Amino acid sequence: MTEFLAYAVERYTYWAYVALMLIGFYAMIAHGNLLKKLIGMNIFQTAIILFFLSISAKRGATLPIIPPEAAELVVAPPHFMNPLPHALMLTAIVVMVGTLGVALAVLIKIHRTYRTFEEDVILRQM
Amino acid sequence: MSEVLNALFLALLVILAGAAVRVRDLVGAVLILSAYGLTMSLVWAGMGAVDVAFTEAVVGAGASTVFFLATLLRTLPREQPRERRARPATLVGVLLLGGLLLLAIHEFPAWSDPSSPASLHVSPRYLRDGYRETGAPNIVTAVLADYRAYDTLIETVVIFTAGVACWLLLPRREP
Amino acid sequence: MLLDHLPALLAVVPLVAALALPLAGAVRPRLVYPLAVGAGAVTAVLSLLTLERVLTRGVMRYHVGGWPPPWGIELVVDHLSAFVAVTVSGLAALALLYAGPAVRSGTAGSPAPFFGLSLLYLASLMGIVVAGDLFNLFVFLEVASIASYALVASGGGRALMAAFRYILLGTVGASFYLLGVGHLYLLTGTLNMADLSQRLPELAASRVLLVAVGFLVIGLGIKMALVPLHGWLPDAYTYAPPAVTALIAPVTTKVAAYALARVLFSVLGAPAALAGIPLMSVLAWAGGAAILVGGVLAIRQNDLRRLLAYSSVSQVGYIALGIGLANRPALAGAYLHILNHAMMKGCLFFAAGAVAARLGGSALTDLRLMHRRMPVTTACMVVAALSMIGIPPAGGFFSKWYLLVGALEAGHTLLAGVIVGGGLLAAVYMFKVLEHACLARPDEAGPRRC
Amino acid sequence: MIREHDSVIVTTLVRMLVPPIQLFALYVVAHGHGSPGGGFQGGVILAAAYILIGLALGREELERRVREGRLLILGAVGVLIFALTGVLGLVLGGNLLDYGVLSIVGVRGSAARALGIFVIEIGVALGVAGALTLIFCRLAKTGEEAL
Repeated sequence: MTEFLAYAVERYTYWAYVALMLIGFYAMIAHGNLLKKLIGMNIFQTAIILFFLSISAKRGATLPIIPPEAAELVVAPPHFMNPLPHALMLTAIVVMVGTLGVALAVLIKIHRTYRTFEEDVILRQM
Repeated sequence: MSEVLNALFLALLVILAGAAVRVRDLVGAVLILSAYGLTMSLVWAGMGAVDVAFTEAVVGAGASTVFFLATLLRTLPREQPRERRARPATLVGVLLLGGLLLLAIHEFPAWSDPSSPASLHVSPRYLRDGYRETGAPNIVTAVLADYRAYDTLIETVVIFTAGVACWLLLPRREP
Repeated sequence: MLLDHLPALLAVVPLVAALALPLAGAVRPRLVYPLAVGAGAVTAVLSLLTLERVLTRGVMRYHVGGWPPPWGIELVVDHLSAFVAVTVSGLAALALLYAGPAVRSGTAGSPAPFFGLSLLYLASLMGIVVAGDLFNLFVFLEVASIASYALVASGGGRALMAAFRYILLGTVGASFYLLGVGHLYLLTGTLNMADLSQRLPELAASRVLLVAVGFLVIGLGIKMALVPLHGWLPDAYTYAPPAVTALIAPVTTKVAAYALARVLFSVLGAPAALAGIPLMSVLAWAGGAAILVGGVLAIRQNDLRRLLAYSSVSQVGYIALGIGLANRPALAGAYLHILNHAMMKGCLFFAAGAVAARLGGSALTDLRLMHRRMPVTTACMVVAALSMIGIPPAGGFFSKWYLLVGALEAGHTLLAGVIVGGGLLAAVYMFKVLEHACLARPDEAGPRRC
Repeated sequence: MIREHDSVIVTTLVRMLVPPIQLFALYVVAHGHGSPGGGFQGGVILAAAYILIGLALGREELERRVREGRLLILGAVGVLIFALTGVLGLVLGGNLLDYGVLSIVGVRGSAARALGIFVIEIGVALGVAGALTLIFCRLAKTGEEAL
């Protein structure tokens, strides 16, 4: 039991992103309100970013910004966080907001045509 | 950030996400989502990803919220209860996703392990030589704008594509 | 030498053209259409040059920014990617040309944004085809997706809900792909395909690898509309403006299938089984199921474009089946089918758009008298239909023949039966179309004369 | 935008806030090298300044300051700056996006690459600011009309 608890506590960041991903995914497929689906999509995508960033963490490391005085010396990689996931996730956030913009544009047109955000009502009108 | 604070923020994130999904008032849900984005950016700042945190603060908590609100402008609708119950396929899908994720986590390297593969391959060169090779002390900028500049070019194209898409879908004057 | 830069130019030329379009549109709107078609044609020519160069000098590798992989982004053009690039750019150039009249008549939105998105879409497909880096592939995949969401939604009315569903499913697919890439990165620390393929074999027993592959296959499976993940496709292809369907239907699913083949063969090295799960067989059987499900559903449709959409679901099954079997004849069949299906589906959707414009709708009953009023279009449809069914000497025969040989070689008699059965289903639904197009007489209500 | 809620305090505050926000955006773009931030974040902040004008002072005021038709062109020009910087590397004998070739203007080695990074960050900022403001304008305008 204590072993399990130690295991659970050691990896608590991982549980957080799994929980967020499932909440978002559930909202995307189970909710009938189209705007709620987009909110779920947003949560789902940010959870993936949390996962990527968790890879970049290193115990005892600091921000990946090299102080000018250290540049002359040899930089020791274990002292700085892994910058690659950070760069990748900046791109992923941009992709997220781009998708959201297009989805909302479509949603506005849907609302103008059907006067509602509810999937059930729209499907009945179609 | 201390471990305890980090754990608290993560718990807060899960609560906010749950609330954003549960609340029936859509404007309220969007505002909770904005708070979620801000909390998320704090968590990321605590994890040392300051650039990502900055971006999430301006995009997740800022731009996304404004886009959502612009859509909801003056409609102030509420979510209606679903007419039919969630199908079993939904539950299967969610459980499948959760199962897959948990299956992998079991074999992950321990949290913030400095000898994980990702810390030992590829990224050390960025840290060791990035400043010397690109002249940017912020190594995230060095990776983003030089080593992987092609990704960044396409990333900017993504936003541009979204702009053109809105221009196509919502023209100035409707016919 | 400029020709050394071909892998980069394939995506950059249409991209710069797409960026120049709004400027051209603001100065002189009439320039938009010729500029778009010209950019498409130049891209097609560049693809041909690339293919020629790959055939004579072998695989091309290009290091963007001069950074060596795995630190920088690498572009790789091998025989398969050059072949797919020629297919995609050729068809896209034709579709751009085809879209001209529709855009001028105002049924596909205003010209500058429409052609801008089309070129961005073409550029991103070319980017996917030459990508040698998993994350780079993801970014291009998202540009292509966002452009196609908007193009589909520009149909208005029912296309809006179709596009919204496409957005949700497409985002789930892309997110799953990204999760898969994340797991691979966690396992190896690299994103470069060639580097990954060297590091993965020693990790074959890892469950993280299994999960990563699971996410990658499901994600790309959604993008390629592989049964049972095809939910977005029929509505999107049916309700999008005809000019849009003609652009995206022949190539979207094929490029996703190409990406899947890239991941399975260039990154994972076609493992027969991962942690005890026979991955490739699962894919082959999913392909077989797609052939039958898509075919049966296509037979039940009474709308030409919807029928063709379900036929796409069925035909993508052939490609998945060939990739899953993974022996030489089956792969040859699958890759040949990428070309064949792109051409015949392009032809059929071009015809369907022409029918909708000329005869006023795309219901099968609207096709009456088509052979009198549109003889050339009808003849083209007949040729494409023969290819779809797999009657020699049409191209579809050869790809299906290779698939059949591959299935028998691998000892899958049942799958071989499915391939033949799929041809029969195609015969049924294509004859259903041709019956309406060719055999119905103007005043006939009763039994038809043959 | 919602006219009946106009108040002197809000409009005055926003008028005072906009210039510092724009200045801060430029600061974020210029300092992306050495501190968190860069073209994308700066671009979003720049867009935020205009979005704030649109929200608080009304879309007419925003339209007066920056014409909507220009926004897409601004976005295209921004991305073009990035893309053409990349193509420049190709034309001058390097590979695509190889900033090393910028040494023709008299800077060498890492300084040339730093110059390249700076130029493309400006491109990113303009592109993002233009596109995001455009998306907001289209969404808000149509959201209003949809009533």
